Parts: sequence; C-alpha cells; structure tokens
Amino acid sequence: CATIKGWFSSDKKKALEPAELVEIANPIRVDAAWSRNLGDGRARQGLRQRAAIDGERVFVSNDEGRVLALDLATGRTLWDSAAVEVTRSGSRLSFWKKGIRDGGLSGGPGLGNGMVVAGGRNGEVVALDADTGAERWRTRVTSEVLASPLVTAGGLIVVRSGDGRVFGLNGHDGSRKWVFDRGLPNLSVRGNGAPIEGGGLVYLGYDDGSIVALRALDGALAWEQLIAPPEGRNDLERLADVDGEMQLGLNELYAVSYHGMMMALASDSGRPLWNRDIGSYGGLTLLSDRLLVADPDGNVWALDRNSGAALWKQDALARRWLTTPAVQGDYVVVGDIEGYLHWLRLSDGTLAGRRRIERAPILGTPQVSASGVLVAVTAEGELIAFPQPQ
Amino acid sequence: QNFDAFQVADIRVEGLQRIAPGTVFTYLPVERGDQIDRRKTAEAIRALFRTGFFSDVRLERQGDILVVVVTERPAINTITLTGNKDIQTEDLLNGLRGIGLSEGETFNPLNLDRVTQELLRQYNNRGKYNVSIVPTVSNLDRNRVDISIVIAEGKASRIRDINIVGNETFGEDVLRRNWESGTSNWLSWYRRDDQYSREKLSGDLEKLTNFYLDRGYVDFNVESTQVAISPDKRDIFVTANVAEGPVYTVSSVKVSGETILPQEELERLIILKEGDTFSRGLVELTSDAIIATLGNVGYAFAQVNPVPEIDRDNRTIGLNFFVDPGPRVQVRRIEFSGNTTTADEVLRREMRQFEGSWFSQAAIDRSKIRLQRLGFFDTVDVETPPVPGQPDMVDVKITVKERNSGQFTFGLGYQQSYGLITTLQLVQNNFVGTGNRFALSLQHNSYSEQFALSFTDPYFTDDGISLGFSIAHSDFDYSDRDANLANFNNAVSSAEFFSLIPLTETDAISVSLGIDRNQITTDDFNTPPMLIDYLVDSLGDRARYPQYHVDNDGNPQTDPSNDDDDPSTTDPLTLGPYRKWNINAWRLQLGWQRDSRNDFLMPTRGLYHRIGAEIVLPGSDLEYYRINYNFEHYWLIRSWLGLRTAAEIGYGDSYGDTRKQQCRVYDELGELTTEFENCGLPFFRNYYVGGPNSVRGFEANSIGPIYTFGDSYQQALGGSFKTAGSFELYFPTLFDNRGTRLSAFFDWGNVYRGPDVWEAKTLRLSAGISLTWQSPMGPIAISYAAPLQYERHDQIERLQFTFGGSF
Amino acid sequence: CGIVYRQPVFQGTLLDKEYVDQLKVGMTRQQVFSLIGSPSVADPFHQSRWDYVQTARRRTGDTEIKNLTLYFEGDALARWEGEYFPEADSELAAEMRRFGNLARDKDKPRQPRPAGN
Amino acid sequence: CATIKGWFDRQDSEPTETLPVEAMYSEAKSAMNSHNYERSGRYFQRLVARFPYGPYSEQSQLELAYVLYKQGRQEEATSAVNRFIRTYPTHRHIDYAYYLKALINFDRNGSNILRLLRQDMSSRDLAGPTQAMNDFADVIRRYPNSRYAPDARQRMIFLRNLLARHEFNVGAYYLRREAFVAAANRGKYILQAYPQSAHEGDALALMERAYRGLGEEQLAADTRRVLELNYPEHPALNDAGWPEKGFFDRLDFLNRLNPFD
Repeated sequence: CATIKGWFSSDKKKALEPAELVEIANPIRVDAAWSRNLGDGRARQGLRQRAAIDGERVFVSNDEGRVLALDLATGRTLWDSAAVEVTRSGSRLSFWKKGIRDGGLSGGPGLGNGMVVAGGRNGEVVALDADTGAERWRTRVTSEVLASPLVTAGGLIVVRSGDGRVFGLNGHDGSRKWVFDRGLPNLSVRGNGAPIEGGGLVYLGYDDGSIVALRALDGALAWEQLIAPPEGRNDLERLADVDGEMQLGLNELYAVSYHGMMMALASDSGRPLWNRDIGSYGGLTLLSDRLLVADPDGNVWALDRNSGAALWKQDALARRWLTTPAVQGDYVVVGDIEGYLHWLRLSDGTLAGRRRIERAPILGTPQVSASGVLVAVTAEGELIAFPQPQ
Repeated sequence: QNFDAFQVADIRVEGLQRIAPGTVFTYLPVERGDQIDRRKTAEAIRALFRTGFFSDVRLERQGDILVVVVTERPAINTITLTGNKDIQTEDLLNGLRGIGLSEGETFNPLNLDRVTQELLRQYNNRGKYNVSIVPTVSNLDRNRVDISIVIAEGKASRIRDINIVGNETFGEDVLRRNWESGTSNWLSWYRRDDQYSREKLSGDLEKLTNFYLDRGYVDFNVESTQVAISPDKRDIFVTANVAEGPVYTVSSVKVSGETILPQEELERLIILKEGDTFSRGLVELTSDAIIATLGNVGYAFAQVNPVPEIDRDNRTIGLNFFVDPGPRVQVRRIEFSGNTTTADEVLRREMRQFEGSWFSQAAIDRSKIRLQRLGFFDTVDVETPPVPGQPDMVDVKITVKERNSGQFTFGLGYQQSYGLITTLQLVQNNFVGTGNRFALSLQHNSYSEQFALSFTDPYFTDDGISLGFSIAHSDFDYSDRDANLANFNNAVSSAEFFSLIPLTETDAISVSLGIDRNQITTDDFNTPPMLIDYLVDSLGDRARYPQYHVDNDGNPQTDPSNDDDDPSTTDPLTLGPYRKWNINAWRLQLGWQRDSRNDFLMPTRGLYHRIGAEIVLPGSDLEYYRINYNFEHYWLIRSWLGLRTAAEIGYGDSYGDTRKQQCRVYDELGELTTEFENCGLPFFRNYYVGGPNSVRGFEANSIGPIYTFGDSYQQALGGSFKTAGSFELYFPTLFDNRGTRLSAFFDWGNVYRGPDVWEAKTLRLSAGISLTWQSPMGPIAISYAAPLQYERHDQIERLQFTFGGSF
Repeated sequence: CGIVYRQPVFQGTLLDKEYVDQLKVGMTRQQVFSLIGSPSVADPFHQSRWDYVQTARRRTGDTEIKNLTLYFEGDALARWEGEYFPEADSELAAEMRRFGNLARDKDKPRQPRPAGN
Repeated sequence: CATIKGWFDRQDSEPTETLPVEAMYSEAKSAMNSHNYERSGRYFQRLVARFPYGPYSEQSQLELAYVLYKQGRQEEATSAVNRFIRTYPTHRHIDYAYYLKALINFDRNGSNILRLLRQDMSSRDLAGPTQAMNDFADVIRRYPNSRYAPDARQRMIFLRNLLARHEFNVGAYYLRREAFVAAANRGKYILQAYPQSAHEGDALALMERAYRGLGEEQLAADTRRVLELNYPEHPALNDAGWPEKGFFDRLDFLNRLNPFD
C-alpha cells in the first residue's frame, strides 16, 4: 500500500523539504534601510549574485548588463553605466520557446585601485572608473566569467574563465600578461571560486577539488594541493569542487570542497595543516579566532581557527541550502532557499532573528560594509540593506 | 588441490543437485584414462566455471580417482521490481534477461552488480542522475533465491540554461533552433527536451558545427564545453565555447580522377561556383550527385573525395572533387524478406533493377518508391551487400514490414451525413497476397442501400497494364431529410470494365466502358418541379402510378369522394403522386494521369494530375458528358511541416438530341423564368460539394443552388460546374507511427449551374484542423472546421468524422 | 502499339573498349577478371568458356543481344569472338536519371568497398 | 492494506503456488492432452520456477517448449528449447529437443489464412524454412539413428523442394520478362544449391529456354541433351509454350481459392 501513502507526499519526500522555522524567544529587531530591484536576477543562470562594497558605495550589476553604484546609506544611484549588451530574442514562430537571452553580466563585480571590473557571460571583461562609471577598457576571454575578477594591489587583474583558464590582465589597458590553463572534470558544480591574493601569490580553487597558487608576476604555478580526492563510481559521486570563498590568514589558507573536506594549508608551500570532514558548496568566513561555514545539510559550524575543532554547531536550519555565513557586529548572518535572512549569535550560534526578503532563494553571500551595513541580493534581483541590529 | 600428475582411472562428481552428472562430463575437458597434471586441472576448473552453473569447483584425488567437488549456484525463483515509474517493468525485465538474469536461470552474484550498472545507465540516459537502485537477494530452500530490486527514481535533472560563448555573427536562438536539448519550457513535459543526455548534447554540437560549415566558416571549432550541476543536483547548466573564424569563399572548382563520363558532364553537377561562399552542405550534395550519377551506370562503390586547397591569407578555398569510380558492378540476386503474406512476384514485378544486369542506383531507388506506392508495406528497406568472393557483384536484399492493406469492416459504421450505416465491407488491396484488389461491399444507411463487387489485377500484362471489372446496384431514396438532396428516388445498377495503361513511369491513360441503368421515381408534391420538368422535357411525360390500399369495402382504395361501400362495384383508382423514368446509358471514360507521389497512404512529396472525360455514348436515353480535372501537390517545407494543395474542377453538359431538347429555366432561388434553354447536365449526374470528404464545415452535398419548399425544408440541387480545393498544412513527424496525421486545412468550393455564373464571392470557404488515423479497421478521419465565407441559408456542420472509409 | 510503356530491361555487364582491347592470348582467368570483370553467363557444363552476354530492350523494338565469348585451355585464354555494345555511358546516365534518385539517407553509412579492387 | 493488494493479484492463493510437484506435473500434462495449451503452459512455467531440479523439472522444461510451440508463440518456444539444450545436453530425449527446435521454424508462418487457401508458400518469406533446413540437418548429423531422424529427412526433402521451387518460380518470371541471364543463373543456382531436388529438370529446361533466348544455340543444345538424358519425359521437351501458362491458368489462383474441391 505504498501507492496510497505515496499520494500524500510520502515521508521520503518530507525528508527533502526544508526544515520548518521554529519561533524565536525574543527576536532582535531587524528592519531594512532601503531596497532596490535589479531586474529578474540570475536565478535562471544558477549564479550566486552578490554586491561589492567599497566604503560608502555599493556596486551591483542588473539583468540589462549595466553596472550601478549606489549610496550605502540611502540606496540612491550614484552612477549607472552600460557594461555589456544583452540580446533578448525568441523567434515569433516558435511561440512555445521562451525568448532566449544571450549575454549579460554574471557574478558580482571586482573592486580595487579605483576601478570596478565586471565579468560577462560571453567572456567580456569591462573595467569602469569607480567614481564616474566611465569605461576605462574592455577585453574578452575565452569563456564566460562566473566568479568576480580580482584586482590585486599591484594593479594586476586576475580573471577566472569558465573553461578552466586563468587570465592575468594589465590593470591599465586590459592587455593579456599571462594565461594559466588546467583541465576540468566532465561534470562540476555550477559556479567558480573567486581568486584571492596574498604575498605575491594568487590562490584559486578548482573543480577537481584542488587549490592552485600562481605567482602574480608571471602566472607560473607556485604550488598545487588536492583537498578532497574525487572518488566514486560515476561523475555525480565524484563532484569535489572548491567553489566557495577561500580565506587567507597570516600565513595560512583555509578552503572547503563540496565533497565534504575542509582544509587549512600553509599559504607559502601548500603544506596541509589540519583538515575536517565538513564540506560546503559555499565558502568560509574567517574571524580572529574562528572560521564559519554552512554545510550542504544546512548546519552552520563555527570552528577553531588553529585546530579545526568545532566551537558550536547550529542545525535548526537543516536542508535550507544556506549561503556562506557573513558577520555583522556580533551576529552571523546566512541567507536560505526560501528568501529568509537568519541572524545567529556569533558566540554560541543560537538563533537571534530572521527577516524574509521575498519568496526567492538567496544564493550570493551577504556583504557587510566596514560600517556594519549588511547588503544582500536575492536570486530574483531584489537588493536590500540592513543596518547593524542593536 | 595441488597434486602431481597421475593417470585418472575414474571420475566422480560430488555436490550436484540440479545439474546432471552427464552435463559435467560433457563440459569437463578430462576423460577416463587421461594423464592429468597441474595445467590440466586449472584448465578443467576454468571450463566448469565458464558454464556459469557453479559458484565453486575443486578437484581432489582419491587414489587414482579424480573427484570433482562442485557447489551449484542457486536458481532464481522470482524477480520483483518496485518503484520504477519512468521505465516499464517489462522493459527492465527484458534488459535483465539480456544479461542472463531471468526466472529459472542460474543466479550469478557477478550479474547483480552488472544489473545495477545497467539500470543506472538506462536512467542516466533519461537524465535521471540521482536515482538509487538497491538490489537484495533473499535465499530460499532447495538452493533458490528471490531477487527484489528497489528503485528510487528521484527527480530528473532539467537543463536550466545553455550559454554559447563566442557566437558573434549569429544569435543564440538561430543557432539553437533545432537542437534536441533545450531549456525547460511549457512543452517539456511532452518533448522531454530539457532532459540532459550526453549523446543529445554531442549531436547538437555537431549540428552547430554543420551550421557554421554550411555558411563558409571553415575554421569554426567548438573549443570546449562545460556541464555543471546545481548543488541540489536538480538543474543542469551547459556552456559551449566556440571560435567562429573567418568566412571563406570558393576560389576554384574542378573534377579530377577517373570520371568515366565526360568531364564537363560531371562539372555541370557542381552546385558551388567560383565566388560563392563555401558551404560543406553543398559540397556534400555535389559529391552525392556525382556518386549517384556514377552509381546509375554500374559503379556501386564510386567514391568522391572533395580535396580542399585552403588559402588562409585571402580566405579562399579551392575544391577539387577527386573521383574514384571503383569497379563496374553487376547484380547477382534480388531477394525479398518479411513478405509473409505478399507473393514474391508481386514485389519483383515492381523492381526496375533486374538480376544479371549492371547495377543502377536510380533503378533501385525507383523500385523502392514503387514498392512504397503499393500501400502494402509500412517500411521498405533496401541493402546492397557485396557478394563474398566476387568483388564486382552485389546482391539486393529488400526487407519489407507488411501492414494490413485492406479493411474488413463488418457491422456498424456512422457517417454524419448518411446516418447509421450497417455495413459488410471487405476491401483487400493485396488479396491473399496476390497483389490483386478485391472489394465487396453491402451497405445500408438511412437513405440508401448499396451493393458493389469489384476486382482488379494491376498486372494483367507484365508491363503493368491493369484490368478490372465492377458490378454495382444502389437504391437512393433522397426523400430522406438528412441527405439534403432533392427529393427523388434513384435506383442505379451498373457494370463496368476498366483498365489503366502506363505510358511512362509516372503517366498513364485510363479507359473504361460500362453500362448503367437509372430508375428515377419522382413525387409530384415533394420533388422540386424543375427536376420533374427536366425529365418531362427531355424524356417525355410519364403517367402517375395508381395507388393501392384497401378501403372499407374490400376494393382497391378509390377517391374518398366516390367510395360507395359496395364491394361488387369497381371504383376508379386514385393516382398516387409517383412517376417513374428509366434511363439507360452506355458510359465511356477516358483519362490521362500523372502520379509521382512517393507513398500510397501518407505521401510527403510528389504531384498528381488527372484529367478525365466521362461520355455517355450516342444512342443512350440521355446523351451527356462530364469532364473532371483533379490536382494534388505534396511537398515538405520543413522536415516537420508538409503542405498539400489540391484542386478539383468539373464541368458537364449534354450533347446531341438531349441538348437540342429545350428545358425550362429556373433562377437561383428556384423561381420559374419564362424562357427555354437547352437541357444541360441531367440533375441526377450533378456535382455536389460539401461534407467530410469535400469542403469541410458544411453538411454533405449542401452547397450550391437550392430549392426551398414550404417553410424550411431545403433541397440542394447540385450543379453542372464544380470548383473546389484545399490547402492543408500537416505535421508528418508529430506522431511516431506513420499511419496518423494531424493537419490544419483551408477548404474552398462551390457548384454552379454553369461557368458563366461562377463568382469568387459565392465560393464557400472554411478552415479548421483534422486528424486522420489508419486504423486496422480502415481509415478514420475527424475534423473540426469553422466556415469563413458562407450564405445565410447554408447548413453548417462544424464537427465531422468518417469511419470505415467511404466506398 | 508503341505508346504503351515498356520498362527498359538490361542484362549483362557493360564492357569498356579500352579494356577489351587489352585482352591477350595466354592470360590467366584472374587476369581476365581484373580487366573486364566476371562473365554474366558461366555455363556449368562448359567450364572452359566465359560468355559476356549483353541484352537491351528499350521502350520500342525488340531485344538487341550481343555476346563476347572467351575460350580457355585450362587456365590460359585461347581465343575470343563476338561483339559487345559500344560505350554509351552518357546516354545511359541520362536515361537512368529519368528514374530519379532518392536523397542519400543521412544516417546510413555509405557502402564500404569490398577488398580486392 | 494487505487486502487491497490481494485484490489485484491473487498470487498466493493460486493453486500453482501451493501444489506439490507431482500434482503440478499431472495437472499440466492433463491440460496439455486436452489441448488447453495456455493453462498447461502456465503450470509448467511455475513448476520449473518452484522446483528447479529433479526429474520432473527436466521433463517439464521440454514439455513447456512443446506447449509454447503449439500456442504458436515461436520466440518463447525457441528460447525455452534452447535453454533446455544448454542445461541438459546429455538428457535422454535431447534428440527430441533438437527436432522440436527445427519443427518450430518449419511452421513459423504456416498457421495463417494462406495455408487454408492453399497459396504457394514457396513464394513467401523463406526465413523460416531456411532455418528449419539447418536445424533438421543438425538433428540428422547429431543423432543419425534417433527416432526422429527419418521424419527429419522427409521434412528436409520437402524443404529442399520448396526452396528449389522458389528459385524456379523466380527464374520462370524472369524468362517471361526476357531477362534471360537472370533466368539462366537462377537455373544454375538450383543445380548447385539443391542437387537432386524435384525441380532439377525444370532448372535444366529453364537454362535451355534462356540460352535459346540469348541466341546461344550451342549452349542451348548441350543443355537440352543433358535434360533428355536425365528427364526424358519433362514437359519442356515437347511443349514449346513451357513454362508459360494459358490465360485461364493464370486465373488458377481463383480456383485454388475454394478450399473444398
């Protein structure tokens, strides 16, 4: 009689539903300062859209291929300039096919040296002046740019393209300085890790579960370390992407792979320091004494930075597909698949407050400005800012 | 196990349950009296394992007796599959049987692992990536096992986004127009195009490469593709990075190698000229054309290799078609298979290629079309394998899949206009496999009884002259309201010989000679006066028939006024309203037709013209003629969209004495005008239009001049000039079986008293959709049409269907 | 009468003058085969004789027959006699084109050429 | 909810699941003898599955193949008999198994209406007869003195004649169409592929007519001499019209239609 029970969502189905939200004792008051709409967002392309904050300015991209600079306090548009064009076409005859959109901007823009660098879905890389939005230069790489480009202190622009290549571009005119190429498995998790920089090296997480360190000067391979060896019988079981944000400490590098392995490595040689069997499709957040991560089952972990030992674990948000945690004041903030933002106390991980932005998933990591204002973007393109809760 | 060599005196087998000792001995490579050593024992063990019956085999020595100790593998009692929704249980069981796992077979645990891989592969092909398959084996007594496989199919991962990077000149929608993989849309539940499969994607990328190569991008290359899946394994994202490269134009074109035919004859076949943009599709078409031309004169293995000379600087490409004809080949034998009902000669007489003759690709292609046009087969496949040991000989092997090429409908049919039809109908185009057409039909409906018997031998002579005869009798009582026809009764009996004489492969002339006898009964009160006047004018008057029924004094009923209740007196009879005319006619039909349609039931390409004259010979009671012209043209606009245009024009008039006769003239609305005119086409041979097989959306035969009697009851008179036709868009590939066809149509047509009164605005127009299905019981057609241009008094009938075929 | 369609009937192979002229006495059967192909009629009761028979029946008129007979002693060609239809590939190609060719079925691979020629 | 499941398939209460092996076998056997092949097939099938070894199961697998053959289910019958041969190669009735395998192919498309109307089966699909020919040859080769060998030889003779008649019919057709090379080669094929068949005379006559048609008087004369030597009374020798059939003979398929004469 499995059939009859099957009609009313058998328990097997309930196992996949996000956990119900439980009442919070005395929730902290959290209300939004302002919110903006950025077009119909990136849900269809499965991209983790997020804002970039520099001081009192927030830089975002909308679905028309334009980059906008907004004032952090009020959300007013400082400037708005076109980066890439988007062709929306669907032949009239084949009415049953939705219009096909070609082009447009992908992940969040990269900031640095007074420049805003945006990556496009047709491989475009566009540099705009951070103050005026005027275009400085534009170039093209061999495949779509999913992760936000890195603007290094030395003026180098590092762009990770979708076909596994990494381009080192000259900051002034976008000319190509070096290219690093590496193979990809034939099935990987959507999205690429954004490159980060430290001590003359550029670190990148790859889809086959390894970390690559390149010399910023000439793109030569400094070292390479496998975090989680992909094993399993078919492509699905062998997914081991390192797609989330990596964090750089004094001379250690922290990274996490989808395949259930988190590792701290020596940033100069890649020698593994410690590892934990916690995986994540998102990334890590580093604080002075702890690391924060959200695993695919929806548990939020706080781990001791030096040993990886678990300080606390919050599992009330199980199966809600959480974003990478962000830190606002002494709270940890995560977004989930039903459009809720959750505030947890940094000290013990207990639920402090929650607000729902809209009925659309939050994929991109919420960004927190120096002044403590948190900016989050939903997959349907709703941008919202929350000042520091008291 | 490890003993040194010894002479085997006897062999004993231990541990057998199901398997007989004899079986072990047949497979055991050791006999009594053999010398056995280490190598032989290993070989023996391997041999016994290969049988698949045993899970363990050991050889031991007792004195000089070789003891074979085996443990049998259990037999499978039942296999149960649960949780499979997407793939039917039978298909899964067939798959398992394919790898040696079915009830009654011996169970080998190794197979179990192969089973999970096999099922996983089947599900991955359908895009179901996160399926879980758990086989469990439970042991039973008597060394048997039950296998139950629990499947949790999970949700199929759908393609959410496809991104082509690097396409500067063409938009993504143009590039992805006829891809098989697509992003989910409202039709995906049916077309499953959003289900990811690696084969489909590689096929689509090949289409992309062909698209660019056909437009001159010689250097086009798909550099890399990435497939990514969302963390919850539900959505798939595909990215293809391409480099278009420059457009190349053709710099020079020539043919070289052993061309057999004169050089310029082959060069005329080259489609690309200097200066054109390069197109691989056209190069391939040119190669095919040259190969076909050589293949038509014996070179079955001709090969054409287009050697490109690429000049990258000024982006031009020279094409040199190198011809290598191979040997001149002759056909040794032609063999048919699959014809379980159809006789060999019925297939062989359609062949244009003969045994013992030089090979001709055109003759074989023509034969394939002719076999398809018989209408006896669903598919006709032609193979020309080389004869082993004879490099210059091939056989022609033709495999056909027969379809029931006739109808045997017994019982009830229903045609809207004819009401309930009780029918005994046996139509066999391939009667008992002899290729002859035999048709017998007894039909009764609300206003007609019909009997018809016809027999045709399409190959009365070897060259294809067909001969046939038909006899028929039908009795139409048009007084019935449904028929919408003028109210009179017509009993027709006819006999006819007909023949079709081919002039070329597609043209033929048809000749037929027959006699028919019409017996028309009119009712003075109901039959439209113009019909009665016509008969009277052209054939002379007829007396009215006495009416017989008994009155109260036992005598035949007299006029109530003079019925005197006295049985001894005979009272004068009253005359009923009915009068009867007999018309005999010798009918000669001559026709010319050209038919190049490529299929009998569902043509997709080809032309059909037929012009025919039907002349009633002088000396018959009424002398008249009718000339008809039918036209049909099929062509494929797209692989999935076909167009059929058809038209029919008919005109008839009388001649000789009948024409000299003067008949009264009535106007459109049936009012008598005073003048006289020659009597045109007899009304019972008038053309009618309207109904399911003519202009859809109108009741049968209801279009054209009418005669309204009293308040509402109107009768269609038909006309002597008919113009009708239709434009039909159909979708050949929408249904996978060939017998079903959905089409959107636009019908037009009307009948007139003569060509002089023809006007476009009085043509009836209608548009709608129709579904035809070749059921085993005969063709079924359902159509829904909305009339666009019609008169107020027209009888509209939007939904129409025919069942059991019209006879 | 002439107008009724009579299907063209051809028999035998088509011989090229260029190769037939290269026949030399003493050639082995294999050499003759590689020059002008296999004979259309090899009578089982006359092992020593190969007949390259050719017939052609067009729409009108009766069947034209031509026969080139080769005689062998053992395996060596002794003599040959008879005539054969002169080369008429262009006319034949034109005639055959009237039958019309079907487009090549895309997914059926083209005919592999057997070994040996 | 066990009851609901029970409604759909009365699997457990069915006798085939509970009877002992002897009762199952006798039930199946009696059903077979009373020509209720469907029921006996079901019993044999369950017997083989429930009691996979022992004397009954061997015999049942063979009977199952026979019952399936009688039901006209050719593929299943062939796979059942093949499984029997593979599992019990030394069974004492193994010769019957090979014989049954040949019988199945012999009647492959025999049971339809054509047989009733006595149409010439030699001009229909010959895949069944060709395969049956090889299977019967197998029976004779493996078990020359088996009980079934004589019948196998008879059927092979019938099949050889059937295949030869097919060749002859095609040859006669090509003769009528004046495709003389085709007719001659079909005749030669009969002599080479089906020696001593009933149509050897016809083959020679066919070749003689074909050579005459080709104007090869010498070949025609030699072939005629061979025909006279071997088949002096062959109709072709004196009837010039052979093998042509008169006008009314061409309609003979009509009189062959009435199955009663």
